[in-house]
Amino acid sequence: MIRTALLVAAKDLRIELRSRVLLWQVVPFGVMALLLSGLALGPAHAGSSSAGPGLFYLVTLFVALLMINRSQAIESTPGTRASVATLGLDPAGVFLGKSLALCVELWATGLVLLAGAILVLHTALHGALVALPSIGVTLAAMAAAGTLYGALTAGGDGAATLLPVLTLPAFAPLLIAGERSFSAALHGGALWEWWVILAVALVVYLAIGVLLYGVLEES
Amino acid sequence: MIRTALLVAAKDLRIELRSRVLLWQVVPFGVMALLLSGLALGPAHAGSSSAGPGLFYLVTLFVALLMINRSQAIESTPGTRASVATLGLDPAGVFLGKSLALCVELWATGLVLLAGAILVLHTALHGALVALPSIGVTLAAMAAAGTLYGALTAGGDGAATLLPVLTLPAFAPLLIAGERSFSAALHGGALWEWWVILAVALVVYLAIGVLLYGVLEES
Amino acid sequence: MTGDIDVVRLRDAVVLSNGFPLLSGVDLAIPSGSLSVVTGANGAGKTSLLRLLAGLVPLTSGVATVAGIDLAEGDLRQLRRRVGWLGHEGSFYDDLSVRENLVFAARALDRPTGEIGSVVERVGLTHRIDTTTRQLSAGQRRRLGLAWLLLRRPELWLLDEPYASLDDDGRTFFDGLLGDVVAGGATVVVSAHDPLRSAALSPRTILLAGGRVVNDSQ
Amino acid sequence: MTGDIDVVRLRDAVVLSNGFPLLSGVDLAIPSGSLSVVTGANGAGKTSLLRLLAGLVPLTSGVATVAGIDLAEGDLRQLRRRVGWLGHEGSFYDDLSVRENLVFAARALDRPTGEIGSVVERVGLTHRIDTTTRQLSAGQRRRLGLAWLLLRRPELWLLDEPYASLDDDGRTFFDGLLGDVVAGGATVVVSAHDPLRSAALSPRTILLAGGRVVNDSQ
Amino acid sequence: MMKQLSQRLLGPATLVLLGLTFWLGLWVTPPDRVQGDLVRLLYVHPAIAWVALYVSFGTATIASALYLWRRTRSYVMDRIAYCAMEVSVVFIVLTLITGSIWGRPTWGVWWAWDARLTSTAILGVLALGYLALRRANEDPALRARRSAVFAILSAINVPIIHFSVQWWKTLHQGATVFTSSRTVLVHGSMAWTLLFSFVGFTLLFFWLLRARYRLEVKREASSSAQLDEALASRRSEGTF
Ligand code: HEM
Ligand SMILES: Nc1ncnc2c1ncn2[C@@H]1O[C@H](COP(=O)(O)OP(=O)(O)OP(=O)(O)O)[C@@H](O)[C@H]1O
Ligand SMILES: Nc1ncnc2c1ncn2[C@@H]1O[C@H](COP(=O)(O)OP(=O)(O)OP(=O)(O)O)[C@@H](O)[C@H]1O
Ligand SMILES: [Mg+2]
Ligand SMILES: [Mg+2]
Repeated sequence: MIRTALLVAAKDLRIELRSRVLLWQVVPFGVMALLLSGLALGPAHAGSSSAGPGLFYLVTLFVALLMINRSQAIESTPGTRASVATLGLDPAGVFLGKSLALCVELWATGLVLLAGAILVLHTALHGALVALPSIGVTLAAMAAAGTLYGALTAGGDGAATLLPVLTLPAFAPLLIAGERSFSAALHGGALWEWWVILAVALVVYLAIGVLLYGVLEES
Repeated sequence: MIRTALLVAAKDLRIELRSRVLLWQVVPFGVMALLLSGLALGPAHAGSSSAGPGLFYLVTLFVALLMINRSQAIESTPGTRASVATLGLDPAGVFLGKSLALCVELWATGLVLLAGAILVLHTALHGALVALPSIGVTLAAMAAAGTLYGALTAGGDGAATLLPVLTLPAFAPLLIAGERSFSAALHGGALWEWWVILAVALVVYLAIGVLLYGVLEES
Repeated sequence: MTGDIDVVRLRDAVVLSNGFPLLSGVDLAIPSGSLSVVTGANGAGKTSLLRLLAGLVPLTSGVATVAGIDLAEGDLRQLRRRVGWLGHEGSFYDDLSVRENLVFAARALDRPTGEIGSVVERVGLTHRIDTTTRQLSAGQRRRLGLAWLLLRRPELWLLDEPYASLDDDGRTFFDGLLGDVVAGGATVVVSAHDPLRSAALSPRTILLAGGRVVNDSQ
Repeated sequence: MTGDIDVVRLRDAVVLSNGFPLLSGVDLAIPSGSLSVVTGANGAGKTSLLRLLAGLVPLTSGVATVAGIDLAEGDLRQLRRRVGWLGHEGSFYDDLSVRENLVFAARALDRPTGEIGSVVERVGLTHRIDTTTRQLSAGQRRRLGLAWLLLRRPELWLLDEPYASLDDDGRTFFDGLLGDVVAGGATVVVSAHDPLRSAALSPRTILLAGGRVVNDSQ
Repeated sequence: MMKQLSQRLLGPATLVLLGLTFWLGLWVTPPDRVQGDLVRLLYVHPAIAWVALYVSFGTATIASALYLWRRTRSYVMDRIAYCAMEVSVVFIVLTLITGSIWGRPTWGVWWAWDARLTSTAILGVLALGYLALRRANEDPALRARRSAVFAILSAINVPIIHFSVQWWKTLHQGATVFTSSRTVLVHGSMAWTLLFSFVGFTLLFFWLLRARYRLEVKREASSSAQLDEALASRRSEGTF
């Protein structure tokens, strides 16, 4: 399982490095969206640092959707699916591998966006650093959930548009918990309980993925 | 030109009706995004109706991105591009037709989202009705700009991810003007100037599209 | 109809893609109303040559005129209107049915939609006329591609491996069609790995290797 | 190896797609170590039959066992590991090079990556080994598909129109390969519109029409 | 015999109980001191919400789990899950509507960023997502597996909704009917009416579920009749 996971993760990351979609397209999109959200809400709301965590996560969410989409698109050219299916890879390993690659990419993007939030939304640097571990866990949970939901929608027509509908509600609790723990890090407050919720979510998604990913794959 | 436009618009709308991507996938996505934005910003911000127009446009923006993406995806299966290219359709007509179809779809989605904003974000019904024409123009301008940028990014790898990067900056002025005129409709204020800006933007995008769409198409 | 006698005229035509020469200097003249078959090993450049002639890839250097239009400077859209293209993946709007795709093409070309029934009949897709294109089998897609061309009646037919995935009937029909087309004065350039079957057709054979012409039966 | 003598055993196999019967009741038994060619008109159901055998489309009704695994109830993943599939679009990870794709396959199958060089040599892609798959020509993709299969050495080879877009050399190589594979005890089912060329091969011919077997040379 | 009888009685029992609820709720029970006649929504909204969350979503989830478990795997389970989820959409929408109607006079707004309200709306989107997912997958086995997994993943939301009132301490009414001490905080005729409404709406759910299930079976049967025709016409292809 672990070998398959590493193999798949390496393959996904190599494809990303090759095509540079992340560097050139997703990250600028995130930064742009951050600026626009600030604009759309008007100076009164955006400037107030209490909106910072919310906006940060909202933008991260949309960026994550793009990346999940891409992570599935790699697998779903007509021929690829059939050829790779006949390799008979261990589904649990594929799930872990794709989650891992997605997680690494999300972390990289998250760091850039966090820097953006500090610069653009006046989020306090110190608070952001304190929030870093919780952000890491939130993004990891998003990667696992995203991979799961990505497989759920793979192959069908209009997968690219079905994915966000199914994924967004699943991300809602993650988003809330992440936002609250970020806010707590900024303004003081209990960090522990959110941490626990996030860690539990991560473990639950990983467990479900390892157990059920095979069931989701196209037969 | 007009004949081609109608032909292309009818084709795009028929494909949408056939696949129901809009109804089943994009609209729920918009509703979900509205709910989540409200959540991410927390009750304090979301409840205050001054955030209503901003959130409405922010969500519309993301929905529009999905729809532009889909509008281009229709044209870009490997064979389609070549076969259709050899029909030698008038590019100005293609541009107008695709914009028209996109505009109709955006209007339909916009109405649903507006209803959502009224219910969920406590946007005043009366103000929303006053803002309706300006929303209509903003969405039309988005459709035109989106079609233009869609063609710009078509065909290359990772079109789905390149598109937002290019489109977002172009949408920024529309977003601001739309938001301001919506706010003005809600809280009183000068409607005229924003109206003029939006109408000018629409005309400019249409003009550029009619003149330059042919240049953008893959040679 | 062009004023030229040669529909295609290439001199030292080079096509680069990411720095790799798909075509490395092709000299070729194809007279109007002729039938030519382009052959060569895999990767020799057959598809690239046909795509160049259809105006689907840009010319990097050299001189190329197709149907009287200069590929480097002329109006490519004008050119594309006059050529017909049948590719490896002859696909159209996947979500539309056979009929809807052809109606779209007919409208776009200002042709009466009444012809569609008979064209579909000729390519043997009548029983699938309301099937979504996505659901067609490989050969049926190819046949739809032929129907699309029959409707368009272009001046220059560029067909990339038309035999592939057609069944016996399909190939016989196709050979007959080629004969008619050439007899009607249009020009046909086909890429193929097999020789054409019909004894009635005696095409010129152009052999490519390494992105240029190495042998020409003419 | 299976305990069975027949690698494929279908009784009244029906496959529906959106209510349309791709296969309308196929009865077929294919013994291990044999070579069969499936033919039939466009849309007869050749591709569908091969996809069924590869575990890529679900059986709707009837009984089907492939390599000892029941298609309705058995472990399809287990089955897929034992079959090799070469489709109309033999595509892999488009952004990876020929070598990287094969390394991925080898690692996934716990095969030494040392074989790759010789496999690529055999299919004649050595000069393109570091080219991105996306940039390969149609025939080169087909050859990469063969390399992928050579690396996997499956028990049951399912090849959908393997001749299409292969050049003459490629076909000769392919016929030789088929001979070796069958001699090695594996089973091969090929769909084709042309008869196989090699005189040394005398395959059984299964004729499909309307989604079922209408003639069987055996 | 018993089964038939209970099935035959399901419809009438539903009608009687709901009729009783409305009669008691509208005419017999007294208006509330604080809420006035608005309190009568108490006999509609909580019961509908209960059905939406626990009865219908629960049915769909359990049926899905039973489908995924190899020993109980059958399309019956898949069909039950599907039909229950469809009915669930209706009840979630009704919950939102009755809640909004209640919220307007009591909170002064149709909607608030309350955790329970938002999570209920999200559950609605999830249920719609379930239906969309079914549409997007055509192969019955794959569709059944995928939608079962999705239903189970979505069910995580139900406890969140339930505990949201405690966790976030927000606007929405805390537990009144089912408190942890299991003592009902209302009395007399109100308690009876409440009981009838819960049982009545629960029966209504099963009635709707049964009707929907039968329709689904009929649809599948008619498509299997079409199948023979489709097979015949397919077989005749190419044999001229
Ligand atoms: C759109 C607005 C509303 C929504 C979406 C909504 C949703 C719900 C849900 C999902 C439940 C079931 C919770 C559970 O059993 O775990 C519930 C129960 C209940 N709701 Fe609402 N509600 C709304 C508005 C209101 C309003 C305005 C009131 C009264 C002022 C109200 C009073 C109650 C009561 C009394 C219960 C039963 C509580 C219990 O015993 O647990 N709701 N609601
Ligand atoms: N960017 C690139 N780098 C390297 N090689 C490339 C690149 N793009 C294309 N090629 C090569 O160019 C050739 C393209 O040839 P083309 O598709 O025209 O061949 P063909 O004659 O149609 O072959 P087939 O018979 O296989 O269809 C192939 O050898 C391909 O590998
Ligand atoms: N949903 C559908 N409705 C109607 N017809 C369908 C549907 N799905 C597939 N078909 C038909 O089923 C057949 C599929 O056949 P298949 O692809 O197996 O043919 P084939 O023998 O491989 O043909 P070819 O030689 O063209 O490759 C085609 O006739 C296709 O039109
Ligand atoms: Mg080629
Ligand atoms: Mg086929």
